[in-house]
Amino acid sequence: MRELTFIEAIREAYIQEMKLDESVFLVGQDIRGSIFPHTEGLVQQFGEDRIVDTPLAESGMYGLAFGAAQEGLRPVVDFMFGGFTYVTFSEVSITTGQYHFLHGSQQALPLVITAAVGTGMRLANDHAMSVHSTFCHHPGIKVVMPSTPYDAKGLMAAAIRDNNPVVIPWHLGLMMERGHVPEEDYIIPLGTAEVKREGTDITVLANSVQLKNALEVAAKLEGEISVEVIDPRSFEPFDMDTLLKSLEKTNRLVIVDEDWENCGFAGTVSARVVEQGFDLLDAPIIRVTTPNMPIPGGYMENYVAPNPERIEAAIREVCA
Amino acid sequence: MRELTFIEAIREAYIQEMKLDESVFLVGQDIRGSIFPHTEGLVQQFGEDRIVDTPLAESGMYGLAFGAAQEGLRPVVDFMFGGFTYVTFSEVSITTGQYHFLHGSQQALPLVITAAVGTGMRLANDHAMSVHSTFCHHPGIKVVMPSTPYDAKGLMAAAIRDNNPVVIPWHLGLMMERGHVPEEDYIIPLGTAEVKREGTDITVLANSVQLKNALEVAAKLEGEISVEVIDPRSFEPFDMDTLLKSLEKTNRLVIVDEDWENCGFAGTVSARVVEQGFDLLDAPIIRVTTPNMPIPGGYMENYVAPNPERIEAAIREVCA
Amino acid sequence: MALSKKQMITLFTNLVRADRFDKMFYARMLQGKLIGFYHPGEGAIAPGVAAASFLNDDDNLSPHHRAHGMAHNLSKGIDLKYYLAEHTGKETGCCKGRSAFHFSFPEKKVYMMSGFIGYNFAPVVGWGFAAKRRGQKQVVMNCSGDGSYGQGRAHESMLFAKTMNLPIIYWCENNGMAIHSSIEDMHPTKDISSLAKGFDMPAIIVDGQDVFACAEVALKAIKRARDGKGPTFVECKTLRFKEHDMGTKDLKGYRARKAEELDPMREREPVLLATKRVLKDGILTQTQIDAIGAKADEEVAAAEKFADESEIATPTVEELMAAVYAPNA
Amino acid sequence: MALSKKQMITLFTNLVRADRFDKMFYARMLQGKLIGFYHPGEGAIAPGVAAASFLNDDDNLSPHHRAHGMAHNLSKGIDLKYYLAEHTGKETGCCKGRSAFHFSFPEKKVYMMSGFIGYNFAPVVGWGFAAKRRGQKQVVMNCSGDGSYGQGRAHESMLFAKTMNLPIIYWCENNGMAIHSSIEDMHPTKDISSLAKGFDMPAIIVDGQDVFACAEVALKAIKRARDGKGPTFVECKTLRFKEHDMGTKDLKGYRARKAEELDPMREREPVLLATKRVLKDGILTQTQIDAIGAKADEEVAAAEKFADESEIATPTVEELMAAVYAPNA
Ligand SMILES: Cc1ncc(C[n+]2csc(CCOP(=O)(O)OP(=O)(O)O)c2C)c(N)n1
Ligand SMILES: Cc1ncc(C[n+]2csc(CCOP(=O)(O)OP(=O)(O)O)c2C)c(N)n1
Ligand SMILES: [Mg+2]
Ligand SMILES: [Mg+2]
Repeated sequence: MRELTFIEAIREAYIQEMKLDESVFLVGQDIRGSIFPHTEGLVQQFGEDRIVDTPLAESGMYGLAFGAAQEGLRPVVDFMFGGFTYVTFSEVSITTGQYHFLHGSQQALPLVITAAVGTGMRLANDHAMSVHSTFCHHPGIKVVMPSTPYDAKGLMAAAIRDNNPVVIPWHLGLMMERGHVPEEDYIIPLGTAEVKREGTDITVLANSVQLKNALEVAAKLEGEISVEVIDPRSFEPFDMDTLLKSLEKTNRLVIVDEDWENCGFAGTVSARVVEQGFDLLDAPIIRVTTPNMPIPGGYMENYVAPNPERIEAAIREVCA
Repeated sequence: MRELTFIEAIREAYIQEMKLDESVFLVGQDIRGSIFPHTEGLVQQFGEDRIVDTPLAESGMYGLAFGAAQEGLRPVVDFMFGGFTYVTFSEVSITTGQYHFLHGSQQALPLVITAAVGTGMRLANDHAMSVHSTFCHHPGIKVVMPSTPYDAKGLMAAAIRDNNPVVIPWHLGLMMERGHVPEEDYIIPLGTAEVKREGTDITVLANSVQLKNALEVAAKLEGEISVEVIDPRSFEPFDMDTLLKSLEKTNRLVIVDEDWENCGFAGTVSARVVEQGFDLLDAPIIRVTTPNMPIPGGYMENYVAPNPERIEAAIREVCA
Repeated sequence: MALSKKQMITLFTNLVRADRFDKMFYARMLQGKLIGFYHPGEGAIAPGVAAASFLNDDDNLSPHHRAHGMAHNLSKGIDLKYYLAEHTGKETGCCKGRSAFHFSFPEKKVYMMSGFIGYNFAPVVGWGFAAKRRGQKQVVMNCSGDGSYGQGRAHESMLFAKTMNLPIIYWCENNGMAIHSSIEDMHPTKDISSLAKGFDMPAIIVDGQDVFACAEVALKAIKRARDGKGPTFVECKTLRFKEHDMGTKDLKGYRARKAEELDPMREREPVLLATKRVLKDGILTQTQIDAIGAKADEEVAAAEKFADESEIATPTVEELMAAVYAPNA
Repeated sequence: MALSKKQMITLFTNLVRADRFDKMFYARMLQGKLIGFYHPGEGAIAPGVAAASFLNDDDNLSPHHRAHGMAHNLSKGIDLKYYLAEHTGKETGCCKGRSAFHFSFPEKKVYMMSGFIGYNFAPVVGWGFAAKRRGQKQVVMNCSGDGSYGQGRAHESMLFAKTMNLPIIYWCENNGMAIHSSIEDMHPTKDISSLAKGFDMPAIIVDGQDVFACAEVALKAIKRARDGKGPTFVECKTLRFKEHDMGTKDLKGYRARKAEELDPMREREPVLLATKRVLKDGILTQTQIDAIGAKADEEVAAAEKFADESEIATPTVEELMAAVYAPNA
């Protein structure tokens, strides 16, 4: 089985989709020189017209993508770090999310927003923050996040082919993870969760780097507590069916998410489960999230973000 | 008892605080001419140095407030409409929220962000959206929202005196509501909810214009279902004690909030109640929110946002 | 570029039409027969007509929000009855009655408006990029007010346009005001177009009350863009006769605008000036002018009839939810 | 404004100190003894020294991010040992070890840095506003790179500064690059300072390798601001010898920067040039210069000792949560 790193898998999705469709192109800052390896060598292969570097100006950069999408092109716009989307936020959130719907569903807006996110490099709040909850909050935008090289390629390809704006942040902590990635072209439909490990005592919903942590804890608890681990992969649309089906078996839920607790993805899932599957629950749903503080860049990063110890403690608490 | 409109009550808080403290000033666009009546006549009273109109440039405008707060002044910055905060979002969310904490809690950042929000005027998504969930998501910023003229004066005064950034949006649908407002100076401590109507069968948590709707429904159901209605008043910090105490009595909860369902305030409260008070619940918590679509400006605005019919239906469902 | 007789008639006709539509909207708003906002256009409709009358269908247009871009849109060949229907919340509206006062005519490359002043500056970069990439000589007409140039987005947009040599026209309709703020208080130089110097972008200043003068400049800037010579900044010095938007007081700073200020403006009303000119130059006779007015009135009446007879849009929440995302084939 | 001997010695001393600190940070980063990023300053430290050496304690300073503002901060009289401690995650750090590479010295009116390039442009408006309101002639020194002027925030800031006549100096440290991008590809004019023309703001261009030339210009701009004459744009043409940040390749566009490009740069190394000058002008002897170097080395060694001997900051989550909000009296 061929293995690629996570970031190589994203790169392969770019190459695949750019070859399949002339209208696909990448735009960002310093992507020709490849700040991160997913754009390595692409300008040599596809030329400066399709690998577009812009001035240091996020509104102009995003405007290039947004306007090009209205003109029928299919841009992937790379913000480098997720927090930088906030520099042009009225555009990336409201103007983007409302374009199709508010204007009478006349025209699609096929574009992909991508960026690195996540703790682990001690870069502090503005470089380390998550952005998926923020984008989920704003209607009209799909939001997905891969946790394996296989999913990275498949979700990125699906995002590029989707006729809607899709935000796909990727976690720096996964960049160099290796895994099986088929050479042939495939997609993972947006909105499909995956059971990454089967279990019977409790369900843990965890994404991105936290999926890794959750799987590690599940393996550790084997024999003691049987943990089913689900990766949502897509936050919006969210695959509620897969989660509810799992809860029918386990009746217990822990949600792990690196985004902040307040108005975050984990809270939304918890509230939806309570609304739609209250009778399935034998115990409170516990969330393991980043507490509501600006993410510190110092050594405290290790224990402020969710980690295996906190996940294990939550599982034990729910199963007690 | 002296009555004022909601917007006059905000204006009275401005006047009171500006008289008490020379460092308080207002900054915004066209506030001297008073787009909304809360700044009516203030420039004549306090002069152009304290009622500051700026060019049409939100980063510059907010920067004026932010920098002035670092310099020991106490600005109130008026964004006109809540959505316009998104135009300078990296500043209002991340840079603001992290300033005190990330830089070692050396210096306070006392500033108030205010703006009109809310449906009812058919202004569509970018003018009608709520912003409180978005600000709650970003740590380091307090977020409050008054529902009565009395609370409007008291919360605004408290926000201005607080040593932290406070976002205080006000709902256009309340602008001309009248109510008792004492002439003397008072504050409502940030982080205190209020039981606005006592009841025994179910608790309804509702804020701003939706509090009015909830109280209307509670009155209608009197004799049939005894509804306790709580106004959080403050989203961050949130007064969990008052809510849990109510649930000890009612064991049922409906949360009404005009913000979007996905990653909104209502979901957070639901998840926290499940974590902290699961055993108190006799029925699922149901949320009445704006569904995840860009807010339409046409006639559908009436039934897309929460309204008394939807609140009543939710109460009946939880009590069934 | 001297205008042909035909071009002058087109401009005059569009100007009269824009004027009648603006007056109809103003009157309907007073009668409670429009939803959302209305920002009256009186005094300021000439630049929009000039900017859009000679664009091709496949040129991009971002209309200025004043008079809700009606001068621009009708000049681009858009039938405004669908906009009136939208503005009255009807199913037949251009946005299916969902948007109140927004619009979208993608078949004419008028994609949208948004409530954020300055929103236009970002997407025009993408339209210009796409036009350059296609190499079919399309241009992008980017219209907005003096106030909008306060936004940093304007800077980024001009930076991209000049650096990438994009075919974008920065068409500034400078009425000297933004809500209550007067430009003397809010901008440090006499002319907004001084901003173009920062980017070494050519700039032209023109009398915004004179639709023909504006059109000559527009044609020049359009030609430059089509010829691959990049962006041009055009500043049309125009006027605002009425309040910023209906319901807001008409102030300058915090004092009511005075008759002494407003009265002389009215002598520079664009239809008045254009009428004098076409008569003087023998382009149109009074009879022809009257016919143009009558036809515009008919068009306006037909639009009102269409809107009034259309059904109010009341889709279900489920139907709306199903419309949030574009389908995938 | 000719510099006094004393001023020249101050500048020379600060330049040497900045150079040693930058080299120490570079070396420590290679050894894994710093956390977060480091953006090496080699070649580009003169403008920061010049900008900050003659500011008063109550003048505001926003340092450029290159060399993490160390040239600026030490010239403002800040003891960098607290910054090194911060950058190593220690409790004694200026931000209590929470921020990795950020800083804050409010007692010297250096409030912050942020990860958003261009973040400085907004708050400086408020500092200028406050300074003007107090009327005590404080000034605001606003330092950032050529790249940062791509941000629309720069436009808004200059618009406010010029319109409100604020005492802000736009101090652009133009090294011709932003990460891999070269300014010729990303800016349409030869000089970034052409942007000042848009606002009718005076602009000065100066050799950024010559700390004395920069300081003369800084003093001129500071005087203008103190005298209530408003903002000035200063463009220091400087150089970057090393990669953008450690770990990122050193490219121009997408090709490696060549020796032919880099070698001649090194001849314009600011300490080298300054040394020649002070010797030539008889400001300092070689012995004195050696003593300054030795003292700088001691200072660097002491900072390292302080940081290395400090405890790693590991407060509990509860302690951190308690520090999110400022207390109310
Ligand atoms: C981002 C943003 N800030 C503020 C407003 C409020 N606003 C609406 S129109 C307007 C003035 C626009 O002035 P200008 O661009 O000159 O156009 P004019 O109305 O004068 O024709 C303002 C401040 C807004 N809609 N969006
Ligand atoms: C808003 C934002 N966009 C992009 C970046 C990534 N970035 C960090 S430094 C930099 C280049 C800065 O260039 P310049 O201002 O010229 O300073 P220099 O590094 O050349 O000294 C970029 C693009 C960022 N940190 N913030
Ligand atoms: Mg105007
Ligand atoms: Mg640079």
